[in-house]
Amino acid sequence: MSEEVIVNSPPSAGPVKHEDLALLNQVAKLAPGDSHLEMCIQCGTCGGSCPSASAMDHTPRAIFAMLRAGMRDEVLKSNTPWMCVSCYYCTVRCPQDIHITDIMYTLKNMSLKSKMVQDSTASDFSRTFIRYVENYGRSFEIGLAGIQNVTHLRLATRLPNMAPMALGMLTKKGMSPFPPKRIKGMDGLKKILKRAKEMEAA
Amino acid sequence: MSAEEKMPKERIGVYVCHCGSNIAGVVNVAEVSKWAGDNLKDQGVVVSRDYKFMCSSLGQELIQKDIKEQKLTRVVVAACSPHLHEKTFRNACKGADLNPYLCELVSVREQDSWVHTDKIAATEKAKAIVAGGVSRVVHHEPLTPLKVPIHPATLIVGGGIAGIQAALEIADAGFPVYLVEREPSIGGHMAQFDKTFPTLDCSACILTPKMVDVGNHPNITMLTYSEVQKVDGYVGNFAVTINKHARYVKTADCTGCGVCWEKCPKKVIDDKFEAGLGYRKAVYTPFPQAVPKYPVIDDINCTYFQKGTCKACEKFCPTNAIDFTQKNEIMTVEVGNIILATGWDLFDARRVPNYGYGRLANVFTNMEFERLSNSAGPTGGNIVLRDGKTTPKSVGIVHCVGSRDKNYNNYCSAICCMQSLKFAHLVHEKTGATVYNFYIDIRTPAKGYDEFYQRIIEEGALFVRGKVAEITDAARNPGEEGKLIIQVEDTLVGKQRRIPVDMVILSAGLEPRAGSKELAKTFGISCSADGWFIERHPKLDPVATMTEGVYIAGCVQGPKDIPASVAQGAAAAARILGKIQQKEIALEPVRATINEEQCSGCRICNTLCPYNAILFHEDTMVSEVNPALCQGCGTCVAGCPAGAISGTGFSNLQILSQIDGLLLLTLDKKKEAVVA
Amino acid sequence: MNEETKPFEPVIIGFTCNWCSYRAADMAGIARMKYAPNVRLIRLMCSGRLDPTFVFKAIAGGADGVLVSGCHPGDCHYSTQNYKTMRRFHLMERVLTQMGLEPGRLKLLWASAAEGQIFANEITKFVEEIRALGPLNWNNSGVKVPEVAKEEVPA
Amino acid sequence: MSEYLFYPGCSMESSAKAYYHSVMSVCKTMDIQLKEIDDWNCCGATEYLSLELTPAYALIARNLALAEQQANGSKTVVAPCSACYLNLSKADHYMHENKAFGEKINTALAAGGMHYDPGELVVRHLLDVVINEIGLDKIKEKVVKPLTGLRVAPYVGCMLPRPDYNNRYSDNEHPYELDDLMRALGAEVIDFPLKTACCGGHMTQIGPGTAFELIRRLISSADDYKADVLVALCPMCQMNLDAFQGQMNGYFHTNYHMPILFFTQLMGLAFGEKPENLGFGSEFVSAHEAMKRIGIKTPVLEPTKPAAKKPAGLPMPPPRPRSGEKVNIGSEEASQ
Repeated sequence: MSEEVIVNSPPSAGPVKHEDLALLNQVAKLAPGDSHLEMCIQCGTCGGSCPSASAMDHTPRAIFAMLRAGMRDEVLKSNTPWMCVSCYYCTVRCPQDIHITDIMYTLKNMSLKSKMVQDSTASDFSRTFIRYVENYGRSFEIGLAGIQNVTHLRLATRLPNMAPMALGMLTKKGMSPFPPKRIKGMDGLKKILKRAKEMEAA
Repeated sequence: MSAEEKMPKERIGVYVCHCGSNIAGVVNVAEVSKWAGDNLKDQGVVVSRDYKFMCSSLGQELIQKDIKEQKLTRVVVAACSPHLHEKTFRNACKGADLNPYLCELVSVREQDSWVHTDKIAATEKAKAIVAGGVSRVVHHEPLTPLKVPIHPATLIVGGGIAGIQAALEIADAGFPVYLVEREPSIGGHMAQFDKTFPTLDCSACILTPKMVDVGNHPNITMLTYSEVQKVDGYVGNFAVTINKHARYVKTADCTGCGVCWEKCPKKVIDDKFEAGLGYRKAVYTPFPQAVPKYPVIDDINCTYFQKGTCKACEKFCPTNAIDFTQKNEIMTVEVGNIILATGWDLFDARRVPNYGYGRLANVFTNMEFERLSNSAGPTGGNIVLRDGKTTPKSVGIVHCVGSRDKNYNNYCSAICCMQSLKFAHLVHEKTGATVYNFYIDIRTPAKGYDEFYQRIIEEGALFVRGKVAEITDAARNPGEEGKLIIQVEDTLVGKQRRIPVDMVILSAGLEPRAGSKELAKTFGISCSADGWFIERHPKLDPVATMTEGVYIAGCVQGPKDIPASVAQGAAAAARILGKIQQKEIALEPVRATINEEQCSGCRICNTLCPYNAILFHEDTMVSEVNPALCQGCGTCVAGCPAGAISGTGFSNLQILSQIDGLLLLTLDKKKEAVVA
Repeated sequence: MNEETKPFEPVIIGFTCNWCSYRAADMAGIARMKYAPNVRLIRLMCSGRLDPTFVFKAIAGGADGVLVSGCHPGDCHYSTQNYKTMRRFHLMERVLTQMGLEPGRLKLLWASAAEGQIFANEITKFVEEIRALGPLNWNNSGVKVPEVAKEEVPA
Repeated sequence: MSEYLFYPGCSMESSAKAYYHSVMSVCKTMDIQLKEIDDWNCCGATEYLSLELTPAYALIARNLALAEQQANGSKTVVAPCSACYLNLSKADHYMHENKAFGEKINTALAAGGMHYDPGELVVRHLLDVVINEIGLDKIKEKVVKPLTGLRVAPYVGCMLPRPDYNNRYSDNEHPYELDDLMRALGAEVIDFPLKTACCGGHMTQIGPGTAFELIRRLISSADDYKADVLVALCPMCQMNLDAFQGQMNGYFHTNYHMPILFFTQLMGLAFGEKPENLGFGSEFVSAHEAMKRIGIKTPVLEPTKPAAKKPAGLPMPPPRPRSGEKVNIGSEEASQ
């Protein structure tokens, strides 16, 4: 079994390492609460429900099958979790009560840890977003949009001109172009996040 | 501790069963029997053996031989649960002229070897259990079972195909049957179907003859439009109270001519027989071939009962059979046995919001489709959209609706796959429409079923493996305008698909009848967490229940198709006929008795008894138990402050000694501990 | 056997009714569900048969805990008898507590014939609770109780 | 007078000022006291969870800890933003369900000298409070300017009805709370099939193509039903559907004009508040035209649905919705 080779998987995957056959359970354990991931019957309710399935290179169901098969790299390189919009349709419809949305978060965490993220658009956005939160305690939508479009020109070009909107943000919505005011308990928050990160790393 | 000082007065044989490796695999049976032989001498154990299969004829002969040669006066068998083989070993003793009630079967399988892995602990536990049995059996008394005559009549609840089959079997054998049906006619769900899988013969064609037979059978008393209210008594002698709803039609005079429902001005949506897809009148028979043929007036919808005027039916009835003054009639019947065949309810597809049933006009349920495709149905068998005229060009059939889903029912409804395949065929045959089947797994296990599946594939039905995620009318492109879009992951392709169709059929699953838990309570049987009734043994005794004299047949026991329901109906009938032939039945002689000397006449026990089996003699100021009514629960025994009541078969002495036995080892150990 | 070196293995006497809880135990067996081997069951026709004496006797006889189980309230095979069990149980609990017994050593468990899993889980849980309580150390009341027991045993 | 702890969330002070003002206004009318949690921080939206689990939950839990400290009287935290609402209740749910996890998060909080006892607080969305605490009858009483003639598409979005840990809403996919509220305000409510479909969430920043498609579905469906306005109850939804509607139109060469308002803005109007005090005018897709109708007494229009779903004149009875949605069924006199 430790010599089993997954057909159709890039040579990079190579023979399945034994521990990989436990991959599914590893993932299941990482989610908070009982995710029931091991209960998947491959019915495809999730893939059928997903509003962004068309943008995913594997449907969630396929991802779960790949987890069972221990195809760690393929899963962690997949853009599937990054395309998740957290609509929770799959979660409430799943006949096996699998907490799919939470699993997607877990997979994002794992792929970042293992540095296997292919297209960093999504993760960079998350990072930028969080950079504000970690420094001010509050998020900053407009700066966010700005930075996102600068760091991802490719994306900006894909977009129709964002300028009028950004302008509108400032004028119509009366949003401030300056970062948010720091929260009073910033030091405390920083300490909390520091320890949390240490625990996460451990 | 309590009563074991003096010389053993009994000669006891102990027999430990290997049950192949079932017990021996975990419990060291040899050690147990040896231990019993050595350590329980003082209690009177004279032989102690272990044997591969105690329940085998050889094992039984072994016991009988010992009883004769060793002059055994008591027998303890350590094997499986008494619920499985108590009778077996009691009979073995009987065969050797030892009173069967002097034999005790203790369970070292269900409660030891099967549930434990630690061999040493399991062996210790087995010893304790045996010791318990030994010290208990010492205090057993020879008993004779109570014999009660069996009433030859049988009550069958539910006039569906299972009930009908059972009724005919018993009636044909020459015994009386009361067939109680809640609806105005017998026939059940099968009467609603169009065709039956896999043979596709017309449901009505094979059902109605049987219904007529029931209607004409001299031994069958049909009680339609009636419900069981109360069940008293016990196996052989049940007294069942039945509520016959007022029909408002004098069956003696009615000819079933049908003028009344032609003239009735009140149109009512028929939720039952037409599955909400058609109308009936306020006075009606569910369907033309109804048995009995007499209509009923449904007083909730009848204009006369609601507004006090109309009486059109009465005016036009040629035989003056209408009688608005009829009242519900409460009757009691005496029966010896009961069959419950109350069937199933359809899962309410409205509970699955993403399938849009109830919001989207052209999403139908399987029962609606049966009526739609039935030539006697509201559309005369034309498969059309809800507008009543458009024939669908494409139809999607969704499997597993409400089944195999933790959000609804976690079990497989067993019939949906075949039913859906049948639908695929009917749609294809009658409309030539493109048919999609959306399935998780196709399950076609019975005879001729998979061949049917092959045939449907051959006919060109399309199969998409994936549980449908949603059905919507929200079009995303012109191609989807005005259609129902079925959104699903085609799991074999690994891509999400949106398939526009004109009509969707939801194969909704089977559910236990609403109120099945109450029904179970009425008849004193248990039902599973789902609500299906629990059979005595899932494999070896599928139609009997834990309650003597109460049997189950058809979907009341779990989802099943027509052949299986018929088989169970017949099986239940056969079991009952066997009982009736015995003329009388032996009851466990587990009864309470009151010692007059000790009774202080406090009457506490009188109120404790749920069967009013304890009566108080004003003259002698003592209470007495009526053994015919006593069910042997023993609550009064435990409740009597004077300890004047003793429970046969479960006396204080027996149980206290069993406790001693069970703790024998422990005490020894504690002593050791103290010594050490 | 070197029992003394092993961790404390409590002995528990369990009373079941013939219709629900005993069958739950059977069900657990048939389904091969595993649970702690410390409980020894006694089958009564109904939990209503449970005479408080039995419990006293078990405790006095060296049991570290007692389990009383029956059909769910409302589902009693003898219609309402398990309600009486319930009342008696709480009474017993009080008496034994007054005699210096930890209330945790008694457990009341409702299990239907279908609830083998629940039965198994609850037993394992109970055994752990008793193990936590340690062996029943009932210094002098150990003498008192059997007397109570004796006098209630019909001659 | 009912008092609640209030967690506004970041967008309320930037992109969703209109929401903020209207919430304040209607709460005043409804006699709801909102006590803003002092020094609250961002809930991390859907972003932090994507990066690191523990810090993400710690970030959320800090707010719960603060709220618990500051709670005197009411233990209910009201959030007007669906994402904030979900994050707060999610953290509470998992910390409660999984003790070990709860302790883990609390160890992190301890670093900042904080602690939260899972299950201590009740997290609810404003809509839930309005419907279930104030009640539709009380709302009806407050209505002075019924929105008669205004066709409203009630849009609930994802994170309110799903996963709905405490079963607060009538349905995961077709909840009718918002519909009822809008009806109570006198508006004409369309049976919006995409009521709980996704607004695109953060995809506007990551995969605009995907996001625009999701936005288009919602807007076009609301348009099919001839809705005058689409009502949202989450700043993120409102932002996506409103601010990006222009880009979406450009992307698909369509020309939709669907004003996206917050449900509190319409409540405010119905309660007689001046539009300018409710943040009207700050929306990208102007609601001016649509709002003209209000105040002018127009007869209630017959609901004009797309032809496809006209079940008129059936030989068969129409399908009947779930009992929850009151549609009277029963019998009819036969026309002899």
